Amino acid sequence: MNLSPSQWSALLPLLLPSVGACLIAIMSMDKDQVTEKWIRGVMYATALLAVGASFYYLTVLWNSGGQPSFFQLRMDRLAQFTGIFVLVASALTILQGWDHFHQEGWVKGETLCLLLFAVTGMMLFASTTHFVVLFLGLELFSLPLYALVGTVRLRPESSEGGMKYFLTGAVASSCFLMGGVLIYGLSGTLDLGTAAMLLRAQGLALDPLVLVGAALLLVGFLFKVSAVPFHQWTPDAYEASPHPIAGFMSVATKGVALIALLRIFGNSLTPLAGVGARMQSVVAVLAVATLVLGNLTALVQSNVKRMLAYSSISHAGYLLLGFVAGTPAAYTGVLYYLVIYLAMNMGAFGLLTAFGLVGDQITFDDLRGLGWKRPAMGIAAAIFMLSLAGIPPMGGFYGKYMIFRELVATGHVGMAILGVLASLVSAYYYLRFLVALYLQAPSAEAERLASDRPAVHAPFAGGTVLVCAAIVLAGGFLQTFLADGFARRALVDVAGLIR
Amino acid sequence: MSGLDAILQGGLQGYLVVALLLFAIGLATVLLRRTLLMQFMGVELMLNAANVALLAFARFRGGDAQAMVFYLFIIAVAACEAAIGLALVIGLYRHRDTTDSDRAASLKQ
Amino acid sequence: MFITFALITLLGGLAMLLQKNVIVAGLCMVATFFGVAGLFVLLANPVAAALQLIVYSGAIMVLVLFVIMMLNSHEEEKAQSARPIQRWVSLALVAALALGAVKLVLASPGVKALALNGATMPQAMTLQKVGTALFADHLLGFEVAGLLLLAAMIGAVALTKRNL
Amino acid sequence: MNKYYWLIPILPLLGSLFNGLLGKRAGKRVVTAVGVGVVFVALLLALSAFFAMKGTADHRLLLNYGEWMATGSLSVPFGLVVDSLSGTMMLIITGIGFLIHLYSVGYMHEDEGYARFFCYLNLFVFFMLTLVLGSSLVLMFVGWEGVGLCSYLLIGYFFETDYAPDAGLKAFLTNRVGDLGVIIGMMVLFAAFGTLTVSDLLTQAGHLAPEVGFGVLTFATLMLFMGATGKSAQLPLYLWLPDAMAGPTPVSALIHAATMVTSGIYLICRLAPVFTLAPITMTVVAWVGAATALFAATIGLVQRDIKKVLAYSTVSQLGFMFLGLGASGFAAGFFHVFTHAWFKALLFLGAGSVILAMHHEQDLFKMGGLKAKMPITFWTMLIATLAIIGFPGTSGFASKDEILYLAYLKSPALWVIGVLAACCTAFYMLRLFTLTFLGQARDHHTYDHAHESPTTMTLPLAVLALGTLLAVGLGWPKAFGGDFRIEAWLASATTFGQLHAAHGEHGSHGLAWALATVSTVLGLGFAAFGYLSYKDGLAVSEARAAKFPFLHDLLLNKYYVDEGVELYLLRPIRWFGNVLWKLFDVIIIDGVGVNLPGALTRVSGDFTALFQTGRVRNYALSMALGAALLLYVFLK
Amino acid sequence: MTWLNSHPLSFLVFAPTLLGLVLMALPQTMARLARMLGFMGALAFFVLSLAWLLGHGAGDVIERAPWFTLVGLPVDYALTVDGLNLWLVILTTFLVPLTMLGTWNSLKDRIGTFAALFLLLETGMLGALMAQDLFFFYLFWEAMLIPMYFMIGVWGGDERRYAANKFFLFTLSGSLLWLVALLYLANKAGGFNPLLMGQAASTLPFGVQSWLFIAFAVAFAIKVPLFPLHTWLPDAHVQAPTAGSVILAGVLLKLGGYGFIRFAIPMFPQAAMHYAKPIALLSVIAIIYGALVAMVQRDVKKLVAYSSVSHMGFVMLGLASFTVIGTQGAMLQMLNHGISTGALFLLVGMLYDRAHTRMIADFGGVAVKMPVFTTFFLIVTLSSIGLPLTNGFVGEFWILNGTFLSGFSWGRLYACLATSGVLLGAVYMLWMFKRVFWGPENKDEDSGTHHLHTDLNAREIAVMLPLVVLILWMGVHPRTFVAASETPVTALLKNAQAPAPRTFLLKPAVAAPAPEAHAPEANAGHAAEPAAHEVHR
Repeated sequence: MNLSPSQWSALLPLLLPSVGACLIAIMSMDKDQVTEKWIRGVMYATALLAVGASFYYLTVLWNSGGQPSFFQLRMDRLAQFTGIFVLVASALTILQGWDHFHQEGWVKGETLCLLLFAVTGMMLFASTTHFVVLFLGLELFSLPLYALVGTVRLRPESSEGGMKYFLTGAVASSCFLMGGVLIYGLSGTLDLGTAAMLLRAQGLALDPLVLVGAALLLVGFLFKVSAVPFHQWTPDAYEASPHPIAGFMSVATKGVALIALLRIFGNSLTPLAGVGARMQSVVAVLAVATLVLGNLTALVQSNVKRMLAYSSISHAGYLLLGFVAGTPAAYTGVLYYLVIYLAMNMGAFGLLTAFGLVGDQITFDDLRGLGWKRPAMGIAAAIFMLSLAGIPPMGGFYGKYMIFRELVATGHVGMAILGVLASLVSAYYYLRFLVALYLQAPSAEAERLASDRPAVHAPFAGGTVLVCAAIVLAGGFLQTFLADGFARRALVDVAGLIR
Repeated sequence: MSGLDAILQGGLQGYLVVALLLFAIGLATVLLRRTLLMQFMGVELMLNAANVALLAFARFRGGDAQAMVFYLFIIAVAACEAAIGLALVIGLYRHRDTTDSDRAASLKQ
Repeated sequence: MFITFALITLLGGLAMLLQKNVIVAGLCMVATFFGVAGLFVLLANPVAAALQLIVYSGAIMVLVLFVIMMLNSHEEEKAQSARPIQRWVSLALVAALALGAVKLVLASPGVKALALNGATMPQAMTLQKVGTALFADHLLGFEVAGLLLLAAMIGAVALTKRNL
Repeated sequence: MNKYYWLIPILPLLGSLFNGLLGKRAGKRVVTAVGVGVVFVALLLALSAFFAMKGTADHRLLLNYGEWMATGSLSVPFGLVVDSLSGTMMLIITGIGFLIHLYSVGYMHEDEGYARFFCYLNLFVFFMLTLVLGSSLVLMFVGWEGVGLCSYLLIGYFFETDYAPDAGLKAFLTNRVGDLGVIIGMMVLFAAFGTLTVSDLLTQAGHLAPEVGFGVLTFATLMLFMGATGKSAQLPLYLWLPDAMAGPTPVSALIHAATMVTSGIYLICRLAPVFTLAPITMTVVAWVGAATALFAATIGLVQRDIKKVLAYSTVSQLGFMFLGLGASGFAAGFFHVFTHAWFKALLFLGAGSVILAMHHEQDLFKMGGLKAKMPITFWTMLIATLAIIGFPGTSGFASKDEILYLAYLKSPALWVIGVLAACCTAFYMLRLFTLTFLGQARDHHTYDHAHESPTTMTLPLAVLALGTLLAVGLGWPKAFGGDFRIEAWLASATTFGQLHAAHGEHGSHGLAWALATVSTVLGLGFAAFGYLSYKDGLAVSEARAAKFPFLHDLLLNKYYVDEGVELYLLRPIRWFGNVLWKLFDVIIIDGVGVNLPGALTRVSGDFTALFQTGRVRNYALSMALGAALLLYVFLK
Repeated sequence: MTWLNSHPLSFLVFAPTLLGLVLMALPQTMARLARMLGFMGALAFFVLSLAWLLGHGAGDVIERAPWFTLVGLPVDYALTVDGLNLWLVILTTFLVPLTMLGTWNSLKDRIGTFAALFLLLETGMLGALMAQDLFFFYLFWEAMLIPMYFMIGVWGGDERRYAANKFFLFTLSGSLLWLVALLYLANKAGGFNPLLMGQAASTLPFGVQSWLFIAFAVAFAIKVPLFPLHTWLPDAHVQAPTAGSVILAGVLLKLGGYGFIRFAIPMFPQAAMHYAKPIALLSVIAIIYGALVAMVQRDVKKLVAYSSVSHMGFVMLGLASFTVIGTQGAMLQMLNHGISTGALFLLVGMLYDRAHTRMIADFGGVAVKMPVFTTFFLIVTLSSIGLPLTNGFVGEFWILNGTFLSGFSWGRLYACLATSGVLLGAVYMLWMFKRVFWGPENKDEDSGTHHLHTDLNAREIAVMLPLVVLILWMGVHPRTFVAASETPVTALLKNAQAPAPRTFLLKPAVAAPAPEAHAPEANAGHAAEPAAHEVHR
């Protein structure tokens, strides 16, 4: 079987990261990479190069407007959107990683190569409707992430977090698998799109086993989205993992899972009318639960990373509300929100690196007065937090705006009200971040510690933070470009993706 | 043939029931046992359950090779999960000197 | 025939679930795998049966047992606190799921139809068919599986290799 | 000439601004020149305006200076109206005002706040003129509040003392209570007539059939009268006036005797046609006036502070005026304003000169025998005293007896009360006079240093005395063969072209004679009684006080009204405020309404955090439960 | 330059932000320079606003262009200055430099950043005042919170964190719920243009309309603040630095009332009319309640804060009366409150800078030490208690009259009740004045009076003079400030079909002679309005 050049160029974006991963794996076989700085440099450069190249090919593909589909792959605009999304996230992660792992004193090539494998897996996961590839993609990005969470073995928490993530994740993917198998069994094909057609043709749309299958598939997705009650791994895993990885997980995993959910349930399975309706009613309930629980729990966190983790859970709630509305505009809103969310969260986690906060427990007290010490970072932090809280003119507001508007338009006024109340609560703990940064003077002994600790030097992390801040602001002022030019085209240009 | 003997005489239903029960047992292991390795085996059982169902369906679809291929991939995945999972268990054991998941609960709230 | 293997499978599973000693539990699981292999044979799928025995019983379980030995945590440790809620809720849930599963399987029209049509055409699964399918249709999957294994290996190394 | 009349009020304003801003630097001479000068020029202008008004056909001069606050259907022009009523009042203000300015030059000479004092005094003249000349109720209200402000500032003039500020505050707030009435009254009148311009108001009111809008007008007039009681210190709002004596004496004379306190009467005269349409209000006015007259007079009987005595007498005299108005004797009431302005100002200035001589000693019991020391003051005070006790032939006699006569026509009971009040007046005035000037000195130290006041002070005394004597010429009662000229003179203003006369001339000369004789004889009798009981020292009075300890105590403490108000009005209000703040605002609204939800959210957050046990089995279980939920929903 | 001529409003709105960002970029070492730059800039904006807006004459200044269409709904970039907001805009541009000057030395650290935030805040306020597209308006409405939050939180008093959070969340809660209503209506109207939304609203069933109105009203009422929703105000005011309090009282509160008259009432006339009574009732309660609570305060600043509650109650009452007089009164009262209370906060700040205490009990006999200061304080106090010839009187008198005339049955009663606010205002202000400034000098060592050494300096006098001039000007010639709003307000009430004023009909026994110029309106009113024919019972 041979591919046409165009197909190759479409395949390259997936190929390059994995190639880069293999290269890095080879490099990191060197024993004393800890001492040899240039090797580390080369590894990170390679990783960036791979990501960059893949990004380049994706943008070329996007601009060419081609949407090839070969093997079980569908490199349509949605897939390209996902690719760009994931690649940007990973690039930011790599840059922040350089600083963070140096602060941790744990610079390993494996980390990068696992990250790149995860990237490949995510792109696969979001660009196919064929269950085999879907499942393999899922595993290809889950397994490296399990490993990444536990990668910094110095800290006892790390392996515990990884273990929890792994066990829950394995259960979830088993359910996912079982669901897929059931649907295959009753339809006879492994491609979910075709399966849905066939099932409807055979009048098995409401066969109990089909419904069970769909439900189990949904479990797999919701676990990755970390929606209540499949969310409990999130805070532990985030706290255990290095900041950049936590940021990457919070952004990429969620995003990819949502896009896949959109592709599968919003598109492929639509022939099974009953499934779609049930999915929406379930998601409605879970979204509400997610909003309430995520926000309330985030309110009482004293550990910054856990707070961010719960906030990411609550954001999953907002994003799922978009699925409740289920209109094209709402899906556009979801994608738009994802873009801003990428910037906000990568930025927020990047801040921790930029502030040079390493160690197990990072509490709000560690942030005291940093806003004045590092003005640029402080302003960026203000932008992120206000945007997360959904205060205009930050980008986060527009995402919420679109989703809530569609909710109201589709008659879910009650949910919209609950949503705004939730974001009211969230405003409180985001403000707490700013209170710590600006409104509280550091305690005396904290000052003393800071004085004898060497000055924080995190140029890359700082850079990424500023970039993210710029993106968030851009989301606030160029909202049309992002929403219509990027998010909307990713949906609408795809043939019949939105029915 | 009616439900029950369909199961007993090894009709498709029988295999499916076995698969689902196996799945349930695996889940039960994860939920009830505290030893990480046991819970891990439970996961393996759940994967196996999926295999049983898959191949049963394949058989009743006239030996569908697609399913068989998928079965291969699942085995690969199972192996990978084994590798990662056991590595994590070992890592945890090195720090905590325990394989009891309830004792590895320092991350909470 | 079917009943035997099915019983072996399920009882093995149950035994594993209830077994206190981890090593024994592991062996029970091997038994389960054997049962499953038998079921595969009944399903006219010797290839799968073979793989089942080689990979699972041969590789994975041995790995698991190695680890068990290495960590010499044979007996389950004393529970810090009895968690009746966890236990009873889980039991109830699992029981419900199991019963529900049986009911659903019997209730599903699709399965019934399939059981009727499918039973008539016994076709043994051959390696050749698998091979063609694998390399003709599932090249991508094959590659990805390769990546997956590599990733898993690197992950495992990264997580455990001592002086890294 | 007309186009300069706006200067009449504005000049004092300018003077006040000058004294306020530059006075300190300019020095006392300039301040004097400006302060007194502007009032004098205003007086001259006022005279010319007055005669210009006399020249007009309907005795009215309407001057309009454009719009002030117009919106929607409401329009309030800056306008002055000079007619017989306001003209006379204007003359009183500028005239007596001028004299008192002159007097203050001497009286305040030592004070370092000289400039400030004249600033306030000029400002007062400005506001008073605005009140009198204002062409619309709102403009009058400007003056109304303004004079209140000035009296507040002047009472609190010695702000570094501890009593003056309280007195000032009390005065302003008590007045404010009345002002509420005025505002409400204005709102009602506006709703009723669609205008607040006096002339239109009166024109329309004048053409109303008596029974129309009875309720409305009664309400409106009652409200306005409430304002009047505040400004003119009638029951129940009289409380502030006695304390107002904390201010410098010229202030007491100008503001709290001659002019400001009479503005209540002026307001009612101004709106006479409206008030006549509300007979109920008139009765109320009469009774309140009578009651106040007697009430205040009785308190006056026993006070020791010379200015306090005069203050209470002022209150009771004002009561007489209201009695007159209430008996629809607008002219009579106003005539009493006129005469009272002279002799009461004279009394205060005399008292002031005495106080100055005694080195700010105000206690009657420490005075005595000053006749020899300060003759001018003595003689002028004598004239004033005779006038106020209504000695036959004096202006006081004329105005008071007219009032009593009308009161009798309205209801004999009123007359009786009036006469009683008059008797008390006679008594305490003689008491005051005797204790001050006659007998022998009781405090020799101060007595030895006592001396007659400088010319700037005695001259006004003389002029005022003259005025007191001549004032009678304006309205010798018809009953005694006089032509109650002022009535005809004011008719153009009070009965504003009304269809029905303010009151008919029933009754007869005989009756008038009888009443007058009775009241006069009684009055003189009490006067003599007062003289006899104090001519040689305090012994007699003290003995009497000992005989009726309770009564004496009651009067000495002014019926304990102040204490009552503090106890049963102010304290509860403050307490209520505290309750609202500490209980309602902080605890109920802010606590329960705002902070409680927040706290609840936190608590529930703590609760939800409990589910994050950290044990992976529990996580798996919650996932399994979630899956079960999904299955349930999907299969349902 | 041509761009400026065509987009004066855009310049006014966004220039402060640009300047503010520049100031923020300056290093801490150049803070003093930053402060000076900020002040100069603000002054320039004030001059420009005067020149452009007043020079422009009666006509409205309008900038409207489609901004963006976010998945379906168009949002306009629409700025307008017309009769309704002209003077509020100028008040804003006027107060900002004045406040900067007035609090020149009261802050010690990070003055540059403060000036920058101040300018950002100015953008927010001006934008909210000018925005003619509800989405646009909402943006500014929310964005305004951010600088204010930091101003309170960073430079505030001891309780500043609590106060700042309370201010932020309290306001946010209202506006978030309002956002839902906004989205609902926008979906119905297919856009955020107030006119379209109003038309769309009129087609909805009354129940929905009233819910929407309530959502709008609550959001605005919190800003005003109306009675039960006022508790954020005392904390915010007391904790905020002087400049913050001045702007908070001077402009931010106005946005609430402005929101009513600009959006809530025109968009939902029926609902507004239907809820006029509760609003008026709450206003009356606010007037009396605020006054009573202010009376017993021990902290001067808190007293002034509660007095704001009382004064803004008058504004809401005037708006609820649905008469031209009342509404105009409310418009004026907003300006009055901006000037008077702003001035009061400035004065309190000046006192605090010297004495480092605001407790009434710590003072006494201040008049001896600071005569000039006392004089200014007295004048401002008088304007705040509504003495005639000062601005306070005109507004309150109009509002009361308007309420009394209002076509609603409750008008007369409420007007009479509200009048007591005039008395209570005098009570708490003058009582405080007496205790702080009069009486014997407070001699003890740690008292506030003891720390007063200098009277106002030239800068502070320069700050106060314009305010005093305005106080008198607005009192003597209010037309200057309300003439512009007369027409729009009349039109507004006409469109809203407000009930005709209720007057007593007193029929003259014989025809009254032709009355003067203003009488006809009244009589015409009598003749025209059916409501007029019911005689007072």
